[in-house]
Amino acid sequence: MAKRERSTRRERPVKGAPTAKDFQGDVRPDWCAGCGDYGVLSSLQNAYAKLGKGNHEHLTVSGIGCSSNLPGYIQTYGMHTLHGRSLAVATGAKFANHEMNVVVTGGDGDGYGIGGNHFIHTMRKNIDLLYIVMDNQIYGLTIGQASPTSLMDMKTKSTPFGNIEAPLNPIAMAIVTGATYVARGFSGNPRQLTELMYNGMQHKGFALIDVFSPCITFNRDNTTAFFKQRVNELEDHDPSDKAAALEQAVKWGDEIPIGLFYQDTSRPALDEMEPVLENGPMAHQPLGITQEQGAAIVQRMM
Amino acid sequence: MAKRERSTRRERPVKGAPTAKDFQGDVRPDWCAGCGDYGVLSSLQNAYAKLGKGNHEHLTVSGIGCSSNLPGYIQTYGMHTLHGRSLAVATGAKFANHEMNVVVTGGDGDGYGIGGNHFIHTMRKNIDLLYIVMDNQIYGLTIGQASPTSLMDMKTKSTPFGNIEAPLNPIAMAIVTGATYVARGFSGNPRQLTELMYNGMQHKGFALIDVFSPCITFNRDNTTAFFKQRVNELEDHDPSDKAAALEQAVKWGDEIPIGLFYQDTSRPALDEMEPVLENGPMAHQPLGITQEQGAAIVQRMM
Amino acid sequence: MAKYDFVMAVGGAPGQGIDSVGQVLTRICARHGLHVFTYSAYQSLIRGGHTFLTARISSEPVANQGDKLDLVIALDRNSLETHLPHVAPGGTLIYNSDDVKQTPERDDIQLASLSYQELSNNTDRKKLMLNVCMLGAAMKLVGGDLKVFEDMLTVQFLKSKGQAVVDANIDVARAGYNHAVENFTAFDAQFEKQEPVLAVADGNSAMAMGGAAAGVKFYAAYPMSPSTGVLHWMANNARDLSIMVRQCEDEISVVNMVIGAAHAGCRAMCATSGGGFALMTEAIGSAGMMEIPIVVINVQRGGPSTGLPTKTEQGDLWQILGASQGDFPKIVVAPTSIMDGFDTIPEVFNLADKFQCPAMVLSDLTLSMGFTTFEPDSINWQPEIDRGSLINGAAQSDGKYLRYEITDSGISPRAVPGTPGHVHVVATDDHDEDGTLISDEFTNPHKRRDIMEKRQRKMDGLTALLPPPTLEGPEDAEVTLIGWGSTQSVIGEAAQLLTEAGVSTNHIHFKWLYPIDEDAVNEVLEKSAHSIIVECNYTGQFARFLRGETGFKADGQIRKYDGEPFMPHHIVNGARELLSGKTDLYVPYQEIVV
Amino acid sequence: MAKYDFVMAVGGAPGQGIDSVGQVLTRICARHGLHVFTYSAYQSLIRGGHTFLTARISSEPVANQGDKLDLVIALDRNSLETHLPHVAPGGTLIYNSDDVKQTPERDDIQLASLSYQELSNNTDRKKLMLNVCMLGAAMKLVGGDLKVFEDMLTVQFLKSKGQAVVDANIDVARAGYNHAVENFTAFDAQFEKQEPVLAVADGNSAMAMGGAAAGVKFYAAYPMSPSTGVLHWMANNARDLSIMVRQCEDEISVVNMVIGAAHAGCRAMCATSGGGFALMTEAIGSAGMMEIPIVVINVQRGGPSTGLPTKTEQGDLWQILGASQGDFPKIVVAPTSIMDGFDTIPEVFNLADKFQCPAMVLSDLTLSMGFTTFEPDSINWQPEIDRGSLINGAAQSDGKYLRYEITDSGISPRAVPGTPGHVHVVATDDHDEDGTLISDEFTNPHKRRDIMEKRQRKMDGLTALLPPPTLEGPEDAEVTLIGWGSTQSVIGEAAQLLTEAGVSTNHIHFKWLYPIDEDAVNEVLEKSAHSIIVECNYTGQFARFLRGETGFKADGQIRKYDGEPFMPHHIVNGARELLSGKTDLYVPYQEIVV
Ligand SMILES: Cc1ncc(C[n+]2csc(CCOP(=O)(O)OP(=O)(O)O)c2C)c(N)n1
Ligand SMILES: Cc1ncc(C[n+]2csc(CCOP(=O)(O)OP(=O)(O)O)c2C)c(N)n1
Ligand code: SF4
Ligand code: SF4
Ligand SMILES: [Mg+2]
Ligand SMILES: [Mg+2]
Repeated sequence: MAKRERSTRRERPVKGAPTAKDFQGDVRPDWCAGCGDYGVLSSLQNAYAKLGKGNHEHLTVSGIGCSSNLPGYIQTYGMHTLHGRSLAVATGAKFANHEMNVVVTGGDGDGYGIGGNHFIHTMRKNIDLLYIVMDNQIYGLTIGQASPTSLMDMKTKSTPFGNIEAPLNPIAMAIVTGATYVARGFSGNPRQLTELMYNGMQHKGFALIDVFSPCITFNRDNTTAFFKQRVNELEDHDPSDKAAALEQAVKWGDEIPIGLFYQDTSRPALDEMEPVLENGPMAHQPLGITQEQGAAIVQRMM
Repeated sequence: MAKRERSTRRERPVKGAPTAKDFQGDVRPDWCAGCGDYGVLSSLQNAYAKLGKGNHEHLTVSGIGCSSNLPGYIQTYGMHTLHGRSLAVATGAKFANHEMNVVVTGGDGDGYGIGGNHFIHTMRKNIDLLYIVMDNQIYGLTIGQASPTSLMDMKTKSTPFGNIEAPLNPIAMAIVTGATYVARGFSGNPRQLTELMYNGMQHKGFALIDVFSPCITFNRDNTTAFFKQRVNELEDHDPSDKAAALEQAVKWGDEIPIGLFYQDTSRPALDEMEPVLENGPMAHQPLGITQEQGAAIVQRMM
Repeated sequence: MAKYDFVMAVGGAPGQGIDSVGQVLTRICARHGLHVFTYSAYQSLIRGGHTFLTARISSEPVANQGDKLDLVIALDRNSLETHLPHVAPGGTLIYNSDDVKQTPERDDIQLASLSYQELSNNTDRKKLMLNVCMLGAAMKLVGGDLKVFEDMLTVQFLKSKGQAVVDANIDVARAGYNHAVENFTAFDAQFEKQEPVLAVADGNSAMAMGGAAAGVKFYAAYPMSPSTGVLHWMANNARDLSIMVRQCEDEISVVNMVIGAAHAGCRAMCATSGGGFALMTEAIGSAGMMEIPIVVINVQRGGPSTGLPTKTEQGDLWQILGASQGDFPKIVVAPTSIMDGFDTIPEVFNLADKFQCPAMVLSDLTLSMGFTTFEPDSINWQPEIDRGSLINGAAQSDGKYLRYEITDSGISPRAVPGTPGHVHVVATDDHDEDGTLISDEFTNPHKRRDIMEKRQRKMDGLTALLPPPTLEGPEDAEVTLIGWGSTQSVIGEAAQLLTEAGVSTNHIHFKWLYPIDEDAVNEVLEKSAHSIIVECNYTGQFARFLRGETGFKADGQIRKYDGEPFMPHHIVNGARELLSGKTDLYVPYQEIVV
Repeated sequence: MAKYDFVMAVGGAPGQGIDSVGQVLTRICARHGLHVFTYSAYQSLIRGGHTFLTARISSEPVANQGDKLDLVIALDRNSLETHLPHVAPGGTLIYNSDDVKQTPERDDIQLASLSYQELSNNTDRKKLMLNVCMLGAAMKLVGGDLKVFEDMLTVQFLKSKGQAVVDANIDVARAGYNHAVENFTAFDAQFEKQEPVLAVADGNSAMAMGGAAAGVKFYAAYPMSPSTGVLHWMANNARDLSIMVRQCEDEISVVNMVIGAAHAGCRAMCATSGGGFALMTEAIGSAGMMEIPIVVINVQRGGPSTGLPTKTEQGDLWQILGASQGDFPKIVVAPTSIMDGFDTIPEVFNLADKFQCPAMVLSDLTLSMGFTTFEPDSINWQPEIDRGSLINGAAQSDGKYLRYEITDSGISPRAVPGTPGHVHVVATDDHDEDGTLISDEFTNPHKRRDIMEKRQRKMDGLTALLPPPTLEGPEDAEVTLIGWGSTQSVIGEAAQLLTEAGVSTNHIHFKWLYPIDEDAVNEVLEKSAHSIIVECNYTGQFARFLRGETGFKADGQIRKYDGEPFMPHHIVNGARELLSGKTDLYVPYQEIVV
């Protein structure tokens, strides 16, 4: 990439129905040519456009990693937080302003490695977020070590003799741990991916989309060609059937299912259960307390 | 508890076949009378005895919490580490000396709350540890806040209007995430618990025993009586059947199964896959490198 | 009225209801208009062990436990034996004769025995109300109003336990009182009612209340002693006051949620103790980099590591100063009393908002778990709220908003997500004025230098706003005591005692710890006489820090690190010893061993 | 032979193989017996962006990048434009005429153009070997041996890419070389072979090798730039050297595993950078409390927060000093050169083992990612290994082992799990001599004080063992430069340059940072003339720390915080400016902007 003149970002308020272009950032992605993340980015821009809200009504939150650079390339409010902490930050933002559409993006290392504890507890609590994991089965930004989804025997910079640790299955974990919308996408199938993202944003509760988003530079095993040959869109599958979802989730090999594995629309999202949100977003509530409230507090202390 | 004279701990080397008494610590537990943890402690002492090794061949590792005080009350090598970090410390110790029998003990907050990330990755990697969680569905030591296994609507100091966050299901998570021995015990059933512990120590790979160990002081809902009425020993269940195990795992209510849900003896433990362990424990290897090894390294740098 | 200053203490096993009797006692005093400070020496274990509650009662405001024990209530034999030597000559020890075979021996105090079996007519085999019975006897000795006592028992037990329990308690309280009328000699100094009637707060509640008043709308926590009281207060009051309270899976999640909520527009806060704070440090640096204002309270306990969970220390200063890698603007403040904890929170939120940086509040167990009385009307429930350069809601925009605009003050207007016309990305990677990553896009050392200097320029404005400490007491004193944070009262009292004893002493106390204005602080420090830094840790953390920032080296130091807080005489004795020139370090001996 | 001192640089996009050409170049020099130090200015992004590798080549040992660029190879147009002004007068710029429409203009340097299309006969459309071709031309200019070049291409590519690739590379290398023979003017100063032939190491590998030599048997990591090289070295060599290497889910797991392994008897180590270190701090305190020796390396990068992942800084000193709550024994050391990194690890392991405490090694990007040459025989592969008071394996026992026995030195014999007769529990709660928790069992302030003093007594022995810094250069100098860690060479060179220019200058450099022996250090510092502290961060972290520990305040400071390391003239100019008395703070301007 040649050095570019710095372009001061310009706010481009959306007038009328937004298009994907309205969500295009001013900064060109610094990803390698051929990186799967490009497909995820454009799918997300399309999904945002389809949702019809203005770009100031979305918040895109990420951790650290190649994939986590995404918020810099999209025209919404964004937070590029610490490695592994995106879900916690996003939860805070969501509960501060639950009228925002909060989307979390990141990598497999970021989300399933260092971020694993936030992952399971955010699912358990069914926080209303869409979480998109660009799963390239490698640590990209740190130039190629094994990740929690790297397959057995894979040679990486940290496993020069082959990986001996079994990978996580994020889909199965999510189904069991409490996510209420669980899907797998492929950056090589942007039509389906956009659809999954759009539906995931509409879903009230925690939505996970694990996306095969191949790293062309450091993962020579799980390439776009590898997945092209193997992925199969789920058919005749009832996403409300948890057992069936789990059965599909553990499939791997020559046929790898993609699509919506599981959805539970019966369980309320955590913000729906919080009485203090009844008056609207916390960020818009008047600050402080009244003299009467203060007096009542003191009364109880006497 | 009245103030006692300090009793300097005395090493009592085991001569002949050990008995539970050989594993009795010098310090009297400081748990409340009626705490479920007493039953866990004595079951563990029995299981250690049954295993037949000397007390210096066991390492009992815990985090922080009422339950995590356990290593102080048992006569083996012990580490009372940081809140939530027992599995990581134990893994390090195990890989430093894989001939030790390493048992990890702690609470639900310690293991499934702050320790959640180590929990899932230790299972994924099938590290050869026995992990006993004294699950009282409350934060005991910090005098009574909701834990990740607290049930909905439970009133605690941190949820005075009732808990609105759904609990984790550690059994189901463990089965899906890679543990190869997954069981549930009840401190009110020490016979079965001892058996589960003994088998868990014999199992090569990661063994989880989630134990209902009621907190008499801060959890008035899930008491010993509550569980006595509800627990049922698993019968006619094939622990090698993962789907069946998952089906049992999600049961809750008037009938709660206890026993061994799942065991996979086909998957090697991580230490069995590590070629560097072929010469015996790392802790007993000669230190440093030879001149020849050094010369070969330099050769590659020229 | 002559000054009233009296210390009552209750010792027993935790199951014996020391907390509730402490609360009742404190409320009785407050209802008499008397000031109280309580300190509870307790243990980490849940049941078992020993608890010792000290309540200092005074006609004037009081904020430390004092030096003597006038009246000790021993709820069990262990307490009787342990505390017998601690009662001041002329004082009284109340004990239960049922428990004791051998009469305790001391001829310089009143040994006041009662038989709970008799007084309770054998109705309470479990001795559940022994505490109240003995407090009844004590009330007689100090001249407390029995009616007030009964009222406070009602307040304590009616809601939670019902009228029958209240009545039973009142019965044994009266029995204890009447037994004392007939058998014990009352103290000369007696309770006298004063106006106004007072209210009672612990330090954690005070900080939580300060947060509510400051407009905290988001509070997250993971339980950790001795900070958990803030969570409990927040959880109890959340619904009434419209505050979002979340309990998280760990402290990392806590602080990151707080950052998310703060960025989205809420005043957001959290509290923890040393180990939890350690886990938060990475994120505190990220708040510095993203320029998001947050307030993090660290309630110190005995360290290192898990340390002494129920004991006090001022041992986390360097941890706070060194929280997270690299240099970034930040504020560190240590409240100097329980009610100063209330005032500090709104103050520090205004600064954090103005300078868009993390602020850290350093409390400790003594302050947070101590109780104090306060005048109900003295509380400012509506402190000034200044959110600084904040853009929230519909706002004008020329379409060229720069989140990190380079300004003279270093402060850049901060737009909250959701605001039309100000879309931007905040990043923990270093970035340009508009948020573009410097490293990923340009690696331009000049841009880096500019943005680093912009951020750090905020420290100039901040430094200028923080008040330097003042010199309290005689300007021409012989000795200057220097301290920080929670020890203000005990050091102040020591200075007064020394002065009264002929060693004229003044006192410089630090509340605002970082940044330090070197010149302004040195101007104050230059006035000091034989200078002694008093702090509650092993290595003299504040002394080392102060020397680094100002060059000031005290003539001597008094340090305590045994888990128990200072008593005034520890400092008085230390000052004398240090003045003698034999040593430059004095470590007091803790006499009261629980 | 006259001193040879020459700087060659290569600029281009990361895909253009700067790393491999840098490795080949460095090896060529080493094979000639010439010393090299390389610094690579690169960006966080994986592809795209710009990389600029500087290789300083000298007949004498060299450890900084120097001040001038004699020869620049521009692999793309961007590099040509960017670096044209950076070439020293009399130098040469090599560029590819295929890329360039307009001939660059500068009449004080040699503009050496070649057409890669022509030289490669159009066989390499992707310009994969442009780097090698240009290096061929450069070799001619500096008098490098073509045969050595060809050998090094074989070393570089044979194993990974095969003979065909080697041959193709040799072809274009020759073409470049021959082109230069005919078209360019060679430099006067030429490579001359010296003995011995040298080897090449980067700082991370040096520390990893030091670990292997020290007997590290357990290494855990979570990848983080710029520390990941330690992991890569360990992973590659683990099987040969019988080292257990584990990659963990996060840095918290890393350090806790290291603690577990260390307790179980292994020498155990880990490395990370600032943010990862922040996550480790809680556990470092626990190692202090449990008295388990571990070594943690923090390779500093530009901060705060994620900061500048590919840029350098000395910004984590306060984080290291403030790691974890409370006071506990610890060691902080900052290696002063790449090969000092090798020596430091065994040294610090011996200290950590002796004093049973955590040791922290503070490296930075310049040191860890820089390459240096060394004499193959100069390495001490079998340094002394002293594990201190360790009981491992079968041991005698009187059945009364006290893990935390109170001793004069504070050191208590440490038995490893598995040892018969020494069963005990280690705890992060404070504990008695035998490991019983103080807080849970007794809450005894006297026991607490005893055990705290026992632990801290270890610091006395440790302080006495650490060598104070020495004064290098003329005793009666006019200026004293003071620095720490990785800047030893660049400050040393600046001192020499100043002295040569008539401003006699000496140099005090700190390697051992904590604990500081106040008296011993002051004895050295007292000898200083006009003193200037030189460091690579914004707030003067070392200056503030040093003042706190010793009272020493330097007359002036030179600080850099733009992400790029110091060059000698930055310090020279700074010293002159500071001497003039106009300011007491100098921030150098970074001329080379990549
Ligand atoms: C606390 C911390 N540890 C380590 C790092 C270094 N780091 C940056 S990105 C990354 C992993 C990237 O992998 P992944 O999340 O899968 O994203 P990818 O680059 O593959 O898209 C790591 C380990 C960091 N920034 N912070
Ligand atoms: C980093 C950190 N955070 C918080 C704490 C405080 N803490 C101690 S024990 C505990 C929870 C105990 O709950 P659990 O693990 O379920 O054990 P139990 O007491 O119920 O047996 C907490 C939050 C701590 N010691 N360290
Ligand atoms: S390194 Fe891999 S993940 Fe990162 S940008 Fe390049 S292709 Fe994408
Ligand atoms: S508080 Fe609960 S968990 Fe803790 S010792 Fe008591 S009963 Fe057991
Ligand atoms: Mg990845
Ligand atoms: Mg629990």
